[in-house]
Amino acid sequence: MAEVNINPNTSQPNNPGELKRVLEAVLLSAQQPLSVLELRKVFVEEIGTDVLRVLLDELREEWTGRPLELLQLASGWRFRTRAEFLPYLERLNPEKPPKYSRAVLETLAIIAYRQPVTRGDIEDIRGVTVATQIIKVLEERGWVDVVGHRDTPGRPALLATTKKFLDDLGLRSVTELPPLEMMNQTLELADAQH
Amino acid sequence: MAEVNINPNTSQPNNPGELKRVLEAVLLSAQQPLSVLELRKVFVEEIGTDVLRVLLDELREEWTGRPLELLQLASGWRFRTRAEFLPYLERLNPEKPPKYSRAVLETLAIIAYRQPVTRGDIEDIRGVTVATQIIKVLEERGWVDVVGHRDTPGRPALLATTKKFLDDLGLRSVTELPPLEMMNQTLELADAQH
Amino acid sequence: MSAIVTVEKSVEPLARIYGEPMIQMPLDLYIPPDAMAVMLDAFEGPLDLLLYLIRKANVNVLDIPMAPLTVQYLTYVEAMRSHNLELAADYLVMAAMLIEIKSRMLLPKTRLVEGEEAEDPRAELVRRLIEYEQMKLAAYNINAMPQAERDFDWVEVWVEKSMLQRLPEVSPEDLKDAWGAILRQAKLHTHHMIQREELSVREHMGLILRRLRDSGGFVEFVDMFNTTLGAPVLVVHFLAMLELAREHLLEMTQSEVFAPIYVRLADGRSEHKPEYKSAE
Repeated sequence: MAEVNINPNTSQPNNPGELKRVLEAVLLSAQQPLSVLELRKVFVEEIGTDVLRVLLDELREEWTGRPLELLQLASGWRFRTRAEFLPYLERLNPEKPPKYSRAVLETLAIIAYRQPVTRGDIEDIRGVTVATQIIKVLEERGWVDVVGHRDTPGRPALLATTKKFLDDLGLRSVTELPPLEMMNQTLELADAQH
Repeated sequence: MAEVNINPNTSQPNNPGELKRVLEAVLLSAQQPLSVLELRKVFVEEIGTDVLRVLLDELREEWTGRPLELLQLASGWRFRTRAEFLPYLERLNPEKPPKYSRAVLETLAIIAYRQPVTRGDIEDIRGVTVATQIIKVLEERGWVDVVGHRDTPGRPALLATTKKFLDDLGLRSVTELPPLEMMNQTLELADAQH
Repeated sequence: MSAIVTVEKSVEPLARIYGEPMIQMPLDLYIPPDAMAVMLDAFEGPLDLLLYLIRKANVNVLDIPMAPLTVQYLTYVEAMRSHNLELAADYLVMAAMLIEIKSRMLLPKTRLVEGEEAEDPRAELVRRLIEYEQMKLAAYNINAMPQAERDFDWVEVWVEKSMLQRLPEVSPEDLKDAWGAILRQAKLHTHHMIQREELSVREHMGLILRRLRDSGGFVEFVDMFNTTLGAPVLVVHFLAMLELAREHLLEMTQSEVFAPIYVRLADGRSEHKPEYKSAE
């Protein structure tokens, strides 16, 4: 075990480096934010609030570019894992991913298979009004965008799927989507059975 | 709030430094020790077990002389505070965990060094009845559990120590327990002839 | 526990009885029953007590007059009746063992076979004492090791999961299923509604529109084709362009015969005004 020359009972650490190491140890193992008041309690000898604040600021600096960040919150100071590392943690304990509603999936399917289509086309096929929100969800995801306007009254926007859509679904081209022709047949077979 | 998208499929870190930062982030924020197998799951691209071990060893090195230490335990790798910082942590949380009685400690030692053992075995060695409460204390701590039953009348439960016991003592295996001391065999049991 | 026995240092009190340090152990086992009751609290059992007597007080446990020992243990058992009979039983068993050993040792030694010595009646007791002493020390050593929560804390840094935006995943199969649901709902049972060919044409229609949109004006016809993609792709691309023209989504212009053909979006958004009005 590496020796750290701190014997808390006899000799209070008195150089800023050692004080920071103590703060670091305390903050890294704390289960909740620690206020400056609480952090002062850690030391036997009195430490000025201003000194402590300087040390905390320095400590925050030291952690710049490292996987954790030291945050000053309303209730005190606390280390937090930086957001960019969350996907890795997520893979360790995967939660069930959220799902798109049926309306979103059907709209996406129509755009994918019949592109370029207008909102009116989608409504014709689905037989219901398509809420603006649904198109917006797909546009924000970067899966669908406007590629032109149909030369009809109102000049409706023509929607098509993007390259990102193909990338995210692991496809090279829309032609790699499950073919519909065969599907129609299986549908009919399924329908014929009942 | 900064949001991160869970789709880092595209940008996998590929230099040892970045990989170590990911390992560091994951190990610092994990809720239990992480095995090499689990740590490999963190990365999308395959990482060799040997490469991972080297990185973990380097990471452990990097933390030498700092307030935390990276330990390899029975169930995996985990960061802990170095023992010398405990007095500071205690001042923040003055509640001390309960100390175990001699009866509990002796029972634990017998289970650890002679496992798997039945309660009868423990009683033979200690020369006294083992109260149910003693076993219960160890089971509730998660240090001891029943691993089977001896094929003798009454089918007594066989007790053994758990991975958590080793983890909590910072050990990888029971073989890392302090070796049993060689006792002075001359017990001065005087010959009654004189 | 009312009494503490220090195991490792002989200079310290051997035991504390009623809080008073007991510096010297009685040299025999003639312990008054009331003191014995307290002693019992200090020891983990008869083996512990025996070890103590042997190691610390140098009492020769086997060199005790049998009669007084018996009397003493019986008196003691009487005293313990009100306390803890089970505990007393352990000591009684040990007393019986001591007496048995003692009596066997008093008998003349019998030679079993030539050269072989009879087993020392003390051997089993010695074995048990040593094993117990070993475990007692092991318990002490384990307790001296750094222990989670007592001597160190695990590090578990705060993870704010809400910072992770979790997006729904969609697979091509999901899209197929969605399409199936649409078909069922609309009761569309057309056999050959959409074909693969048509789909790839439709994809290229999107590609062409996007290309024209991004270029923001006229694109020369030949530039619309990437000849490295092979004939089938070129044909599909051309079909897509014709389809777009048929649907009035793009316009193709040529100022004179053999002059370059230009392609542009027909949505009137182009900065470059064509010479003629779009057909409408």
